[in-house]
Amino acid sequence: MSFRRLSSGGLIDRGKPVGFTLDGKSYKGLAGDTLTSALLANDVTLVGRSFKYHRPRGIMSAGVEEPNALFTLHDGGRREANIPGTMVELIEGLQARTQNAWPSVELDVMGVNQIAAPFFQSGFYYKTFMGPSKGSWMLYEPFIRRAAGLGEATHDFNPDPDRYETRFDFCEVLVIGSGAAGIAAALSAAAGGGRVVLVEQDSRLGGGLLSDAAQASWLNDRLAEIAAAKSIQVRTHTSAAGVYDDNQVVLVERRDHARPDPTKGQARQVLTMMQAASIIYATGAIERPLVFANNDRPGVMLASALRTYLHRFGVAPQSAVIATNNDTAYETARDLAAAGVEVTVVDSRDDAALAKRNDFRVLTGTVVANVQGRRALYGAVLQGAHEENIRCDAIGVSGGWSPAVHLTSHGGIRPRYDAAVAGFVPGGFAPTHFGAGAIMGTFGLNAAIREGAAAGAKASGGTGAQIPAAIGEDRAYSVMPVWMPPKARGKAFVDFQNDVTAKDIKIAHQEGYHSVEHLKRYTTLGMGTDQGKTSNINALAEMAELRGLPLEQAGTTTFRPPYTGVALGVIAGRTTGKHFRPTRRSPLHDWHAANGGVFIEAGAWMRAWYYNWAGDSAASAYVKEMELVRRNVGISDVSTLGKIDVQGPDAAEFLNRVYVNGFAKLPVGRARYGVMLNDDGIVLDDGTTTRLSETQFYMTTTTAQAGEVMSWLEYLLQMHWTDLKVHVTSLTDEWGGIAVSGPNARKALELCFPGIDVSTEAVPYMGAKEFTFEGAPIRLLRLSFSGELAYEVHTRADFTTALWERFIATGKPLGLKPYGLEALASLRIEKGHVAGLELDHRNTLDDLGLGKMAGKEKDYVGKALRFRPTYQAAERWSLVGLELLEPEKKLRGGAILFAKGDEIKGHGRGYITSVTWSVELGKTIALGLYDGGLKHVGEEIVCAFPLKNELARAKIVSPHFIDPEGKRLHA
Amino acid sequence: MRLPCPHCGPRDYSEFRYGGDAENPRPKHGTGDLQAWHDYYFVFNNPKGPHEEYWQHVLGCRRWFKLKRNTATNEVIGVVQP
Amino acid sequence: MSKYSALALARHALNPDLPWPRAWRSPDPKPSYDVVIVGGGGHGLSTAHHLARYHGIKNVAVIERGYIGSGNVGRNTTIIRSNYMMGGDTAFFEKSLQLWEGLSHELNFNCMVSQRGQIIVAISPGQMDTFARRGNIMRLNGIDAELLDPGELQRVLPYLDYSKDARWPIYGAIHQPRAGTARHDAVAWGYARSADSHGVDIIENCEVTGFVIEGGKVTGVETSRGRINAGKVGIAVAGHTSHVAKMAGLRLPVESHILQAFVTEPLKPIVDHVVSWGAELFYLSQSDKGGLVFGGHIDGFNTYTQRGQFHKIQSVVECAVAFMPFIARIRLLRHWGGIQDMTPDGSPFICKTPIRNLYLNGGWCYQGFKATPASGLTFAHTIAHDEPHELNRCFTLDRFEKGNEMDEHGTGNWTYKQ
Amino acid sequence: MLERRSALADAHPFAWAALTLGEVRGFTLTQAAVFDKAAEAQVAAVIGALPQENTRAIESNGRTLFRTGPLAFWCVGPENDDLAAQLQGKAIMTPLSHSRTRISIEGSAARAMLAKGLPIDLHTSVFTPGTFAMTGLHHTPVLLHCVAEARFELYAMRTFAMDAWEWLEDAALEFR
Repeated sequence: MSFRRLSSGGLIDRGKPVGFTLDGKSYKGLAGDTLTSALLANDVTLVGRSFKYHRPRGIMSAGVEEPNALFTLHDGGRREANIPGTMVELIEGLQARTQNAWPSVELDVMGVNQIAAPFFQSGFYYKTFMGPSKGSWMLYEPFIRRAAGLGEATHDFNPDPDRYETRFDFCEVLVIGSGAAGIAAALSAAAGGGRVVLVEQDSRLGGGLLSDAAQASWLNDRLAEIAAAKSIQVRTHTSAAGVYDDNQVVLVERRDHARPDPTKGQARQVLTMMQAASIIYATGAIERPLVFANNDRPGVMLASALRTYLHRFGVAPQSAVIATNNDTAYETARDLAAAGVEVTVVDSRDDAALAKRNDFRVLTGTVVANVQGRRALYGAVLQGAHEENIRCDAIGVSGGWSPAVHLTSHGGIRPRYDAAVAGFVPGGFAPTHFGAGAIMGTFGLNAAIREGAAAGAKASGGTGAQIPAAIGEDRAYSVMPVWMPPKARGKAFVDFQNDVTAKDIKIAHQEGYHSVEHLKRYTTLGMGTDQGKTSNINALAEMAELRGLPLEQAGTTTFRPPYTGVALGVIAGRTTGKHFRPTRRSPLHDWHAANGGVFIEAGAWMRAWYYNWAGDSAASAYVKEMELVRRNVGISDVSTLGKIDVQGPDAAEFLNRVYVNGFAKLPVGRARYGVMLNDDGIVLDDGTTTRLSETQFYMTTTTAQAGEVMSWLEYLLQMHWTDLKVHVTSLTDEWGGIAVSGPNARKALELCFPGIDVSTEAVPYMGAKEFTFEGAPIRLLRLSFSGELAYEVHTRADFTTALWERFIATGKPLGLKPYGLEALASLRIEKGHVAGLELDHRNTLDDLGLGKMAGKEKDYVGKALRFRPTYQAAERWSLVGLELLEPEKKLRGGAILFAKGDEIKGHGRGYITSVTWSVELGKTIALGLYDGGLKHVGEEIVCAFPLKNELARAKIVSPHFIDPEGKRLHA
Repeated sequence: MRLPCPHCGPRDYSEFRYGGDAENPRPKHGTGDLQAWHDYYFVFNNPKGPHEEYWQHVLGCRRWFKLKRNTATNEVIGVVQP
Repeated sequence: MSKYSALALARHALNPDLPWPRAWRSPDPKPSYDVVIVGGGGHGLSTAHHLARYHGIKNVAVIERGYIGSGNVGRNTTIIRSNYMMGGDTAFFEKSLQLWEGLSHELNFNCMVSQRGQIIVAISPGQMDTFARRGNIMRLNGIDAELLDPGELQRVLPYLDYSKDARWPIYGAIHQPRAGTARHDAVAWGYARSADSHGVDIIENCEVTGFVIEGGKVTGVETSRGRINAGKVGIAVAGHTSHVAKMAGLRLPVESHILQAFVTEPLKPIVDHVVSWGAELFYLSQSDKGGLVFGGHIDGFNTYTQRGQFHKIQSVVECAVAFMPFIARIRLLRHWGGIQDMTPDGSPFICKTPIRNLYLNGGWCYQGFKATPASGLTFAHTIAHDEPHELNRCFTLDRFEKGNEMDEHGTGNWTYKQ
Repeated sequence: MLERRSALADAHPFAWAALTLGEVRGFTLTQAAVFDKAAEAQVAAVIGALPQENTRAIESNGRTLFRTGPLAFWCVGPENDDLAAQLQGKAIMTPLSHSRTRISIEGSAARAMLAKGLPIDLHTSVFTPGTFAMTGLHHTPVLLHCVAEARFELYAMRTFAMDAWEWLEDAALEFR
């Protein structure tokens, strides 16, 4: 029996027992316990095995810095690994498991590693596992991987059933940390009247004060004031994970203790992106362990942790040795002694005065050199002025304090070494950042309160408030660091979680891995889940001594966000699953869904891929739908096309500049196909633009490039051509579009729009007509993507469904039906219209056979760079049509093209972009790019698809497979 | 990062799209030879320090603006008035 | 160079007082070298190794502002692959992968080259076609590649979201079995140790402050530790290329952008491949130490700060959770940024410059790490012979004037979109 | 008359104690843009005072007016508002009534729910009645207008309206 629950004291409720299990064994804790305090209360001190050597490990701390006491919690989709028990609030039925040990932490077979330990010195894996042959690492890696890693994330890959939220928030003053300094800062800042947010990673406010019973009344009075202050918002269970540019602070709140119900929309964790006008860091300090032989034995704990377990949880050992090099540990000793613990203080400082004014034994000029006991310690071996062994249940160590500067360095300001503190303090602050308390190396309570109040005043730009002094006088703080371990047998650990010893650091030094980053990367120091909160300084200091440099010259380490681990789930929040990215729907979406339309994702859009009237798969349906258009008439949803309103006195001049072909003289009521280049001379987009009046144009773009083109036009007008009086507005959402295509397209229009003259005289090819039909404005454009007689009928979005249904109803006698994206894309291949994979930011006008469109005289965007030498080379890969010559075979997109007789290797002479079955020609056809392009019309080539070991012969033809002279368009 | 939209005021970075280097003067439309356009479009100062660049408040008012920002610190210096 | 081996380890294990030799010396700069390499990153050190070992040029200094490997060689997500389809790229990156395969032996330093395979998942039929084109080119150039249909993919990667709730469905994937990962720091240290053993001076904490140029010819560099004369000078400082080249009066088709990287807590093995997603740029693998290492797209605006925007962090993590939902409860341990050269077409430079005897290696965009061995080989050749190796002929500075861009992914000529 | 169909025709409005989600139909949204202040004055002459602040809407002759750009306005009037005709020739008029879906969000939880998606300061002391912001929700542009202390109108792009609605519904769950 070493640790036990005291009959009184602590902030736990002895009336409320809480049941939990560890490795299946049942225990009882109390409401207010953490997992580790409950385990100590049950005298469970061996809770894990170490990473590399599988040494027995216990509980070292009472906070976020815990390197050893890591557990796996829950199961199934809720399973999570590597959770520090010090941060787990005990809830009824909690299932915890120890890690990295088999079959159990008591007898872990991998413990044999300890025998081979000398082999596993730092960097050993860089020096071996290379033989016998080249690929040998692949033989060793599986074993290394299985040995490495800490906990197990999941067995079954079940998704996490819990819910996570993200939110934005704003405040004037953000105070991080709620110890004496943070509390004073918040109260003082609140006097400024602005919004003050006080965040605390622990389950309750108070920080270090919670481990100091003497300050209980001061704390309670302040908490009452905070509760009363309207402008202060308190967030417990909330850690500041990172500080980003312009004071965006990411806060993560844990709500597990409240047992949130995802089906009720309750989140397990909430991530707040806090935009703070100013930030006060009151993050305190973390006690450092001392480095000596076997300093990792269960029972060796931070002195401050013993004090926390005593005051917060009423848990203490029977007897303890407190090993220190500074003053704060005496408070722990005093409190433990008062609680009836048999205490001996071992102080490395040789100052007899220290011994006097205490009512417990103090041995000065003495250090703990080694530890007795393996799975649980039973004694300390002393060296120095007093060479003796002392029996004890616990060794509380205090190597001084490391200010928690992590967040302050996220902004790129490096910490500065302060010899008086024997630790790193913030290297400086941005104008809106402030620090108070232990983080500044201010360890006196009243000094911290004064510092906090001052920071609160500055941060809020107000006068601040007077904060009452804490109980008692500040004691002076002095520390005399000893970095090197005393000579003794046994491993002296620096980084407990990654099993990095003082010897490993010595080896890194011998081999020249001197810089802090080399040291960390070579030894893996500080790379564990605790991010080296307890180990960094001790390691840096040892390296500095080995190099014979003062610590400040040996460099510091950069702290990267997050301060503590953050579940990926809460960073993503609800932006996952079907909400991962927004879904864009055509005005006809609901009709397609209700009438046999099958959707396919096209960028953000959901588009009707095919309709089940034609078949039950795209492959079977699209041919029927193509036949419908080639032989009769079909309608298709083209609402996704980009549409842009271009208006103003200079609209024509503007379009004349952005399109390679002329638009200045386009007559009112006529449409024109246009192509745009980027400045670099590469094709940006194509589409048709209709002149509605002298000063108004209706532009359409491809679905894919709509957003890019809109921004591009705005950019040119707002940043460069400011002299042009033109205004552009996106109409993509305002207008729906219906393509009516096929020999019977005009009949379909006549049936749908009785009394409207749609004759070829009234609406010639590339003609446009505006009219109102039953209250709906209509823009009728005679354009064809399919190569048939075809129209695009545009109307306002809300009317589109009714108009579409009208076409379906009135077109019934003709046999009019809808056709989807697959057929649309295939029809255009037959016609040789470029799209999708042909417009891939690599092709020039000439590559696509559009060179002749460009105005010789006129200027247009991209003209200069279009004429770069290679872009004008005679032999370029340019657009061709292909006909499959071996019907039993397949053509596939992505096939590589070779000339007949070429050796089938290398990069070929081109590739296939798009393939379809041609209902017109009754064969498989394709579009592709081929070296020299149409110069090779009539030649037989080879299409290679080695991924499927396929070779197919094809013939190069014009890409205009059907109606090359365009009779049907003008019909 | 917060960027100063000239119309809407300071807004979160997520509302903006980057428009690239604004230090190279764009040749006037219809002027400039291949070399001039090459140097404008393909070659950059890319300074470690104050840098002029284009941004658009694309989820907001859709204003484009020229911003001066320190690339060594991400500190916004201000909107460059045309 | 004392040989590393299991035996050597045993010797040191049995005799704890036997000290290990330094991995590389820490010499003071000599007044003059035949070749000075500016930049002690993977590429600079690899170049020095190749110069000293294969070109007999041993009077070489590698000058590093901080500590070697402090740049992107120690900040990347450690992926190696050779799935390139542009003429000038395919052979170069395949050569690089072949050098990776022998690297641990070449350097007698275990770089933990793990050929666990890379699988890229397609979210549309069109994407499958572009993957097929790439895979076909690979196969036609003797590089391994295979297509996986959704069924095969689900057997290999059971943990992806194949459900109806997925925003984008899965149409299949392309797999390069020989692709994988390597231990990034080991690459810098291994090349340094080897170069050092062949007589190269590796000079850390020495910043280049200017170039000595006489009559259009470089003759040395000014540094924080004084002038160092040099017959030839090679720049290999990707991330800060413009910044350094400016000292030689050069303006380049390069902008500096931040690419962020992420690692989770260490876990027992769960992800056995390098897995990438076609929905948005996203790639993830599990390190031998157990952490899930992943990354995405650049933040997308010029910066030299190594701090990323949280908005970008979110969008990358959203990819992770949407793509492999089981990951939600795993905790992010660290994220960091590297400053990367971005070029208009996404391809690098290994070439001569307008200044005689000054050579440039940079513009690596996303592919610096995987290119490290071949980059050193071809840059060393270019410096030694004053003309490019056949593998880096296309990586020239004048390709934009000529219209010879190498836009591997068809993103278009925008540095910040590449 | 052809029947109008809203993008939210299949959505399910709800009214809970803390939160009400619905759609406002039957309005006319017209964009008016000019090239200089003189032309702006002409517009004012027709429709009355124009808002001078970029972040506050004003009510004028039965219309709500937003200054959406240095020289551009959104005018939200009753159904069949013929503003476009009235201003023909005086300004560049672009009818946008079908472009935006108008979602009403009301209740004590409205601000907390919106804060989950909008990167703007929605505190009652900052986003007061009359205030509006053009910002982003779930990667898409929206205009949020604070109509009253606890009532907001969100103008979402029509083609993203259902997506925004589903996002809001999900965000609202915890306030049921």
